[in-house]
Amino acid sequence: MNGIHDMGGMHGFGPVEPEANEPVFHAPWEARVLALRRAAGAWRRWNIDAGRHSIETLPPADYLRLTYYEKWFESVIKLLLGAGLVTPQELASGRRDPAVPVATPPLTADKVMPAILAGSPTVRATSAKPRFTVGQAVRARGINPGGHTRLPRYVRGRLGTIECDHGAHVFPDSNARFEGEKPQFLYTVRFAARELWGETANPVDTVHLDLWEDYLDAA
Amino acid sequence: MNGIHDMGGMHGFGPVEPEANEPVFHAPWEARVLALRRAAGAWRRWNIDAGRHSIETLPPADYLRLTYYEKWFESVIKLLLGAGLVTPQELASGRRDPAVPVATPPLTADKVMPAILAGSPTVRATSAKPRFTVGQAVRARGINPGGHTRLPRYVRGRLGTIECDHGAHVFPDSNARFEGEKPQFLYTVRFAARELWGETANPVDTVHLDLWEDYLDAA
Amino acid sequence: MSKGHDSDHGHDHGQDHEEHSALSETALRVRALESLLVEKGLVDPAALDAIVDAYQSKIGPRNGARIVARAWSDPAYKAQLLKDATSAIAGMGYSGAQGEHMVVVENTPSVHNLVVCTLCSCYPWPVLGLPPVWYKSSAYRSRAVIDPRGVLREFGLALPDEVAVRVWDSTAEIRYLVLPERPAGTEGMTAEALADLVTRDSMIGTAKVAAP
Amino acid sequence: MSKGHDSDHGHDHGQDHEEHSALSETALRVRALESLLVEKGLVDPAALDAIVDAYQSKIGPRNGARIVARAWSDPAYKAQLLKDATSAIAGMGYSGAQGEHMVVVENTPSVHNLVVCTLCSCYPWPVLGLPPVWYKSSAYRSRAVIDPRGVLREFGLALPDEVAVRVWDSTAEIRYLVLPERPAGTEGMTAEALADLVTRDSMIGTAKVAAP
Repeated sequence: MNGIHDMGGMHGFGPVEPEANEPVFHAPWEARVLALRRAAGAWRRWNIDAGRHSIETLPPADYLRLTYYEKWFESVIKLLLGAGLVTPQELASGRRDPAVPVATPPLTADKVMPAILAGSPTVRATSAKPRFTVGQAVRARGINPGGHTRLPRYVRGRLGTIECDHGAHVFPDSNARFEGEKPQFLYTVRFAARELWGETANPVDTVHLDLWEDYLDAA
Repeated sequence: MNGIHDMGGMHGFGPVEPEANEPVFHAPWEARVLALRRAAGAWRRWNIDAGRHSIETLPPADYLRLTYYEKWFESVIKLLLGAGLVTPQELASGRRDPAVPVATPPLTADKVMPAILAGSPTVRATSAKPRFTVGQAVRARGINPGGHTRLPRYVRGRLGTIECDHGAHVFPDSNARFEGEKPQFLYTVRFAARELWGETANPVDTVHLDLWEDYLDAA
Repeated sequence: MSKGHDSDHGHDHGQDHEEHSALSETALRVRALESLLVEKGLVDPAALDAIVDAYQSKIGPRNGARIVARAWSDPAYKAQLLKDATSAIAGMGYSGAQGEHMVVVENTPSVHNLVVCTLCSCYPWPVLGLPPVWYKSSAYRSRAVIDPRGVLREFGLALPDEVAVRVWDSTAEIRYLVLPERPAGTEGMTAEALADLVTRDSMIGTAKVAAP
Repeated sequence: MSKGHDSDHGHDHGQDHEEHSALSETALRVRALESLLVEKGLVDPAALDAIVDAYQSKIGPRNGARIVARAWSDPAYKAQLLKDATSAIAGMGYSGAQGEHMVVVENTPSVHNLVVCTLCSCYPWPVLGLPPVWYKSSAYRSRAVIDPRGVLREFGLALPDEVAVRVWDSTAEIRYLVLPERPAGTEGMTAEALADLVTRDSMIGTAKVAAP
């Protein structure tokens, strides 16, 4: 979707404001949101792409107004409700529906570090051959999917060069819709800053994006 | 600027929600904001393009959150302060600085309807010849000006056809910066919906924009 | 349909509501600014009243409806309107602010026109008055150019694929008025009676004119 | 520099503040959700504590600094790191969530690398921990790709025009770590001492590593 989250190249957000000696969390609840999202994710009722899409589909005014962990919190509620793990009634009352049996959490404390260290790799074995080769000229497609996509608007229609082949990776557009991983080749594509932004950009500067085959045409 | 106001083609704002029997104003203060902006504008200390830019440069979260007349109100305050017609101290206290002489309003009640009916035409006589002719193929430039511009992002880099020549009009990009009207030819340019949005668009649909010469290249 | 105007979503986890937030505080601030500008002699309160009155009672979609009705009734006027809308509309007494340069686009059985301003909310004030809230909404501004048929469906207008949708994005000071199709069953009606049929939305392009 | 974190702008005419709004109400809501999920047996509170502890005390930019220091000290390791960062980093004990597929990009006198995620806030957690607020801000996400040199100047880093700026927009599950230039005057320092010089920002690309 051409959502508010797709903000590469926008103006008007003001200066970047680093915070000296920034703590990892600014309040204990932020840490709990991080942990809740991760622990609830262990039920595998959604995937990382669906999780991102649930943030992207927050009302745009909220997306800009809420803090990062506030967005995560709103998103995890949407995900829990969408997956049926929690009912609206339970959320409103704060109490378990007694008709639903108490579950057993899949993620226990002893499994936390192993799960973090294992992660969730997205590379997949494939017998397919890559459509593009390193050095090849490609054009990012001028598509405007209404659902989740990782092709930012600022490169659509622009000419780039294949810089690296990362093998086949889970395709976020289908995965976010729970329509399967549909792994396909992922490439780092190099774009000249001038191709993206016009003649006022520095001629030696480049922007590099990781793009799937379905986002690209041979140029 | 690639601001939050440049929302053509975005997803995520939900359905359009018409209001049955909508009143002209939803509250008396909305009418007063409209009138204040118009009456203060009669001082000619800013122009319509600078006025638009003052709205576009509101913080993006506010731009989405505030109502139309709330934005106008925040904008007129910026314009009044920027023009020096009101000082920050006066705004804070709500009282006139007694050191500043009382002015005489340029717009009186008797002049209101004549001023509305006259408007502010933007066409300008020119001895220049138009660079493009009706029917000619043109490409909207891939520029990203940081200041005010009326070239939406969704047509940049796209191929269109000159449909109408409107003569020379005030150029908003320079006018908004108080750098002069720099009139130049303005054209209606027709773009196929498929050129803008990809193959899923209806093949007979078109989008038409009024674009100045500095926004266009011969294709 | 008026959900966007309720004040039942608070600021905290609000929907993307666009109107009527913090109404009373804003009203107070507006009053304070007006008072300051009047005290400084920058604005004349009677001029403010006159501006409000102009848009509250004088300038509205009835103007556009009269243009449309005359164009339906008078082929020569219609030809002039489509050739030089600004002068044809001025000839009916409508001109000026936010309608200095007018273009009229005609709906036909094979072409449907829709007007939007994606960058702000440009609108032909002399003929339609001030724009409705939905026209100024992020939803309309964002979607009219990428999904005009979806927007029209929400307005109850499902167009066949073969009807060309022409969207007019008002990026300059040209203002667009849609000349809707004259409905069947209106033969012999007076221009005044025809004008009663013409809705604001039909002149923006989000509706057709219904038969009487 | 920490203006973005003050709570002195209210919701009413706030700046585009991004952090710490409505803190106490949110804290209460988070507590209620945790309590509900624990009651339902969906999450284990001890697992929550372990997750918080992992990112609070175990996983942070010190990990990345050790990688950088070793690459500076050990040419064979550096070569491996630039060729297959995922395995070279795993060899140091860092791997997993949000760093499953790593790429290391090297700064040189003629090339400066900068990492961003315009679409959300992807960041190499195993080597840098959780991202700072500025990295997640709309300002950084929007500007890093269109105005990287302006962003770098705000960080105090003015690069000559002839130095190529390479921006890495993390649009997939590849995560990027910048290998900064080893500063002068560090000859003979131990890897541990070198790691003390390496800042988080230098591994994102918004800073160079200062000489000791």
